[in-house]
Amino acid sequence: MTLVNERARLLANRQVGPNLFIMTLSSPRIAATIEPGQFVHMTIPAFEAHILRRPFSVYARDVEAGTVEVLYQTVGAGTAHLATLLPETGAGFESELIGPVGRGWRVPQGCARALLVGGGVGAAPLFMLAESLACANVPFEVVLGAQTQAAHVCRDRYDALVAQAQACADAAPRYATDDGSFGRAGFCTGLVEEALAEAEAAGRPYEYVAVCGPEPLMKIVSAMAADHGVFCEVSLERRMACGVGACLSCVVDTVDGKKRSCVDGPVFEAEKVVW
Amino acid sequence: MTLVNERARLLANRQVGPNLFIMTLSSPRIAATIEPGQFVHMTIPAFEAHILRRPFSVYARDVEAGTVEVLYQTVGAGTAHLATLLPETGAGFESELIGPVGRGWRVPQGCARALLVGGGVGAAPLFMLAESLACANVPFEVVLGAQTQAAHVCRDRYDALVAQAQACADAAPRYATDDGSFGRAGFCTGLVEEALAEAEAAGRPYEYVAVCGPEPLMKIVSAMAADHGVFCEVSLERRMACGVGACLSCVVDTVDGKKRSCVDGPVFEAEKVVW
Amino acid sequence: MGNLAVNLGGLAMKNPVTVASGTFAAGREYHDFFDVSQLGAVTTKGVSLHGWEGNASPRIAETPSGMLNSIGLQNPGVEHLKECDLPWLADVGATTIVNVSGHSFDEYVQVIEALEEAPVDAYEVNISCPNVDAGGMTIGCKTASVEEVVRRCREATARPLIVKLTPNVTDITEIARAAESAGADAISLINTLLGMAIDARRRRPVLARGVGGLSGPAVKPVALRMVWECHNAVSVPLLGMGGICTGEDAVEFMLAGATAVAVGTANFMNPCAAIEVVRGIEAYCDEQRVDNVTELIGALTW
Amino acid sequence: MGNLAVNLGGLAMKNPVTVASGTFAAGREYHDFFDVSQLGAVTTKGVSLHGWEGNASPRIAETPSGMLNSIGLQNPGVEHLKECDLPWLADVGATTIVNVSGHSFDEYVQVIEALEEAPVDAYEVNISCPNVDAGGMTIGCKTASVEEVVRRCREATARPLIVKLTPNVTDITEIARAAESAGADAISLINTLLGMAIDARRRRPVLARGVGGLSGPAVKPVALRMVWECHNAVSVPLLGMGGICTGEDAVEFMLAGATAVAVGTANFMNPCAAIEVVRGIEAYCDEQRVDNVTELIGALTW
Ligand SMILES: Cc1cc2nc3c(=O)[nH]c(=O)nc-3n(C[C@H](O)[C@H](O)[C@H](O)COP(=O)(O)OP(=O)(O)OC[C@H]3O[C@@H](n4cnc5c(N)ncnc54)[C@H](O)[C@@H]3O)c2cc1C
Ligand SMILES: Cc1cc2nc3c(=O)[nH]c(=O)nc-3n(C[C@H](O)[C@H](O)[C@H](O)COP(=O)(O)OP(=O)(O)OC[C@H]3O[C@@H](n4cnc5c(N)ncnc54)[C@H](O)[C@@H]3O)c2cc1C
Ligand SMILES: Cc1cc2nc3c(=O)[nH]c(=O)nc-3n(C[C@H](O)[C@H](O)[C@H](O)COP(=O)(O)O)c2cc1C
Ligand SMILES: Cc1cc2nc3c(=O)[nH]c(=O)nc-3n(C[C@H](O)[C@H](O)[C@H](O)COP(=O)(O)O)c2cc1C
Ligand code: FES
Ligand code: FES
Repeated sequence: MTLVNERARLLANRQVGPNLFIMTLSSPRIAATIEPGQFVHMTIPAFEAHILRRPFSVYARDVEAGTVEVLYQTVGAGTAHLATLLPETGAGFESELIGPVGRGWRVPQGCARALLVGGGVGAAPLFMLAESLACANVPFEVVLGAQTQAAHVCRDRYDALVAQAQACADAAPRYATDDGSFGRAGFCTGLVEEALAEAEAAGRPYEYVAVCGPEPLMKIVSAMAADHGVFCEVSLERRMACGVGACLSCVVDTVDGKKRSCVDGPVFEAEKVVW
Repeated sequence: MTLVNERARLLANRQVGPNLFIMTLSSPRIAATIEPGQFVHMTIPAFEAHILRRPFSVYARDVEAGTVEVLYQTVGAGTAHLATLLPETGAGFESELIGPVGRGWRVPQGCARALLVGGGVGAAPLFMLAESLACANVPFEVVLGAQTQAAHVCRDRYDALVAQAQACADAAPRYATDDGSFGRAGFCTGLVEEALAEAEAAGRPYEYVAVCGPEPLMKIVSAMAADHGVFCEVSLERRMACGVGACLSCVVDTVDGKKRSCVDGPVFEAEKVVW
Repeated sequence: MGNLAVNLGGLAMKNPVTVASGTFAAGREYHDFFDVSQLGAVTTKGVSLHGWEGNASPRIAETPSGMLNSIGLQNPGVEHLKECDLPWLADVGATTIVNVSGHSFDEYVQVIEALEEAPVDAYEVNISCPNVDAGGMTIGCKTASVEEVVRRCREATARPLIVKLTPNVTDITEIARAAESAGADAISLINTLLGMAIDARRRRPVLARGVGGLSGPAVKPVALRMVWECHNAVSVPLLGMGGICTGEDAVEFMLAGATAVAVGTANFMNPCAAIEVVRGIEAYCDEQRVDNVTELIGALTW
Repeated sequence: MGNLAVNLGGLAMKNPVTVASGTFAAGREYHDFFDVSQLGAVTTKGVSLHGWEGNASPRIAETPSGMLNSIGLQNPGVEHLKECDLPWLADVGATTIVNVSGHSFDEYVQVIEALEEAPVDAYEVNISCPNVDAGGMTIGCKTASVEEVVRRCREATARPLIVKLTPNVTDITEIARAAESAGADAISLINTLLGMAIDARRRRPVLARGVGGLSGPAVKPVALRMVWECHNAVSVPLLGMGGICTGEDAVEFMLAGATAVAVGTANFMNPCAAIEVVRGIEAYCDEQRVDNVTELIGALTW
């Protein structure tokens, strides 16, 4: 898996929810090779005093169009600035992406059933995984949590994918919102526990859980998966300088010592993580 | 003369010659009050690591439209970046201008005849002076030098102004180019010497010379004016930090000691300058 | 709205914000933009006894997120300050800190003596000046010369005495302690970091003098670190500066241990920067429910 | 095309560009982007005898035109370097500088001894490490400890010995002279400036460790000034670094007196930065008709 540093044009950049945006970038080489769970390390255009790149997971890609989509939330200076960029402008429309970076989701060989849990923008890095499970005819279920109904910006795509996926049959995605405006009220961990229990009760336990979202969510879901004896992976976010494994700024404590989340992760086996 | 710091939208920004651009900014308060020879001190949008403003003379203004025009040459990072900005873009189209800054041209009361000498982009800060002389019915002549014909970007405006100005009669602007592609070949100092001599010979000597351009040009023309006993002013450019007279970064050596070019100038009596 | 008043070693300030000496002249140049008496204090450009010419031009260079200056303390002398600037500042009702320079220990004292009858609220003694009685080295770099100059200034006045430190030292706390022990009422930091800019094509330094002082956002991390170190080393209050552009920057300095802050280079970026910093601190206090801004001083937790 | 080769105190480099230790691992991570053997040298991450864990996270913070790091010299130890990295570097044909760290004078020597049989072209001794045999102070801040550690490393090897200085000192020339007199073949500078970043809302330092090292474009003026000062103080060649992003930046360091340069933080901004600096120097030499890049060393005029 060779890394490239690809000049990418910003083709679209639109608001899709509260503080949530989707940008589309033309980046054919990365679009062609990126795997579920990997990310791109991106320069923010016209932002010269902020010298570091920003890491973003790829939400979706279109190999033929040579594009990648990133779902992002405005949390600080860089993402706020990104949100102001218009695709058609002369200045500031071009970025550079290093990618595909990191170790993505590793669904065990022959996995018979999988559970995908996404909190907030964590729904995005799981979507390509869902697509590849659907493609491989692996049954999977989806639990997504967000603060409000409006923040469930990936819902249409997940609903459509699951509806089409033969292996998923009638298992529509389960949704939770913190404010109760859509689906289950409260955190999505309740839905996860239910899903785990139901699957077990039905004699078709999950063989894989993938979680992406806020660290507390990932920690709780990891513990639930461990209780049910299900192999679980999590995607960890750390501040990154190089994004290629050279600087050791992004280390994660694991039972095997400190690991670089950029290239040894971002996806780690939940059991190995020292929370 | 009160200074303001005015938020200004970039309304137009177009190339007009080799490395030469004209930008139009909406800045009604400055447009209403700026006088010939004064300048604005401008932030360069989307250029955050370059913390200092850039000083630019105002080439023309439209009080009713509330706009100012700046003719600029790309010489370094800031002007090169400016040239990439498109007016209609979401990011980077807004700037802040401090203005009107400085002491402009001070044509002596009752001046019967003036000579304006501009080299390169130095033609721009003289145009508002030409307009005000035309308006006051003071006869004036214009000598402009540039590297090539294409670099004589103010020509149309000067020609039109002089053609309309009653007091100027038939004294069309004189042009020189370094490469001989238009008007007199070589530096414009030859034309200046001729104009001074002719005016003297005709018994209608100049009573005022205004020069703006590269320092060597201003120095030579100052000396010529002094030889002919004509009062002369020059507009000096220095690197500026504050642009309001506070930091002492822009000082000019004069016979009266060090003076701040931003507020004691940029226009100085040529005699007072220690070159 | 929370209470913004602070006391900087005996100097009562209505809010924690002053300007960095040399970036604001004596305030008049910025009065078109806002009423400078609204600041906690106005700090004037460094003044010497008879006035100095300063260095040759070019005197400034832009650097990444910063600038270099080699103004060289050009100033018209203390008499001019007394005649023109201090009466104006008193007139508009500004709290006034005068930044004091000298070529010798005696000159510092003479400047202070000349100002004792004038409307001055505090002195800031700039000991970052090279070429003084300390063998060619900046006096601010050695504890012995720091103690000597501060002691002598202390004897010359009962007014609040702020001592301004240079960051170009191995151990800022050693210098801060020397200043405190010699009688400083407060310590201000940082002055500029010594730097250089080169024009590759012309193969020359950009500044006529070669080297100059680095200031602006680029130096903020160094300034914050030194404020934090001094906060843990001395008990006199600190006036923090170095790259402050926003209210949030100012709050960072206060959390690191500053009682008050100064806005310098940012004035060049935005002539309203200093007053916007005041408003930004106010907004922070409102948002974070801080009743009294003094709660922020040194309130960094780990 | 001009000749780009330089000799850094006995180390032959095909061009003047290496990478700054700790920003490039041992080169492998950047080999996807360009052939790292095209660099004048690859400088590896600091290595200690048995490996260190480094500091807690977060370890980095972005600052205006710069960044802070508190990696804390995490490394797997010299044996790992010998087994995994040095053979790879030899394989791709890279010129290799190993950056050496230690918690004690002995450890520095032990690391060098462990490497004497390995394919290493030069050592860079990082004396900016805190908590070594020098009473809590960074050893690089005192001439006595600098002399001691350099002398002992010198006795341990005949290979080119580069000594890397910390900029957090009052007088860099004093330290450079101490290193030279104790046997350094070359001096590299600058390491990072000590700085701090604070999160105003959380009222905490951004870095888990509180303070960290400032690097990137923001520090370039300080680095250039120190290279220039050392160029005038010592006669051994200098390896200049601090904020270099482009060929023009590199030329500025050479004009100030550097024989070679290192690209550090810029690698994070652009993974091809180091090789682009080589090409940028080449382009400068072509444009300016410089036949031999060594003509640029210290060629600053006033
Ligand atoms: C592998 C990976 C994949 C990611 N994918 C996505 C994604 O698909 N969509 C998305 O919106 N965000 C994603 N992030 C997070 C994203 O990188 C940060 O939100 C972004 O860098 C913040 O930049 P900023 O300038 O807006 O914030 P800053 O002003 O730099 O910081 C604002 C806040 O964000 C935190 N932060 C900054 N950088 C990171 C980081 N790298 N990781 C975690 N927290 C950080 C800071 O601690 C601070 O509290 C991902 C992060 C990683 C490491
Ligand atoms: C009162 C005044 C009026 C001006 N009016 C105009 C104008 O109408 N049109 C125009 O094109 N330019 C004008 N200039 C010059 C303009 O300010 C500079 O060209 C501009 O600041 C360069 O910015 P930069 O980032 O492109 O160059 P930089 O990268 O900062 O520098 C490039 C080169 O320009 C020189 N330079 C930088 N700033 C100045 C400055 N303030 N004065 C002189 N030289 C400088 C530098 O020495 C360097 O050699 C004026 C300058 C002053 C002081
Ligand atoms: C142009 C300029 C002139 C300065 N003159 C003085 C001075 O006269 N006396 C002084 O103590 N500090 C002087 N300084 C230093 C500032 O007061 C301040 O300590 C430094 O710039 C750091 O703050 P900043 O980053 O906010 O500018 C000057 C700084 C600049 C940029
Ligand atoms: C993440 C990081 C890790 C570093 N690790 C080391 C190191 O192990 N040994 C060392 O001597 N210097 C280390 N440095 C300092 C750099 O080698 C260099 O001296 C400094 O960053 C200045 O150069 P720059 O501005 O180009 O980055 C490190 C710097 C960074 C940013
Ligand atoms: S970001 Fe540099 S090692 Fe991970
Ligand atoms: S630019 Fe500050 S005094 Fe002129």
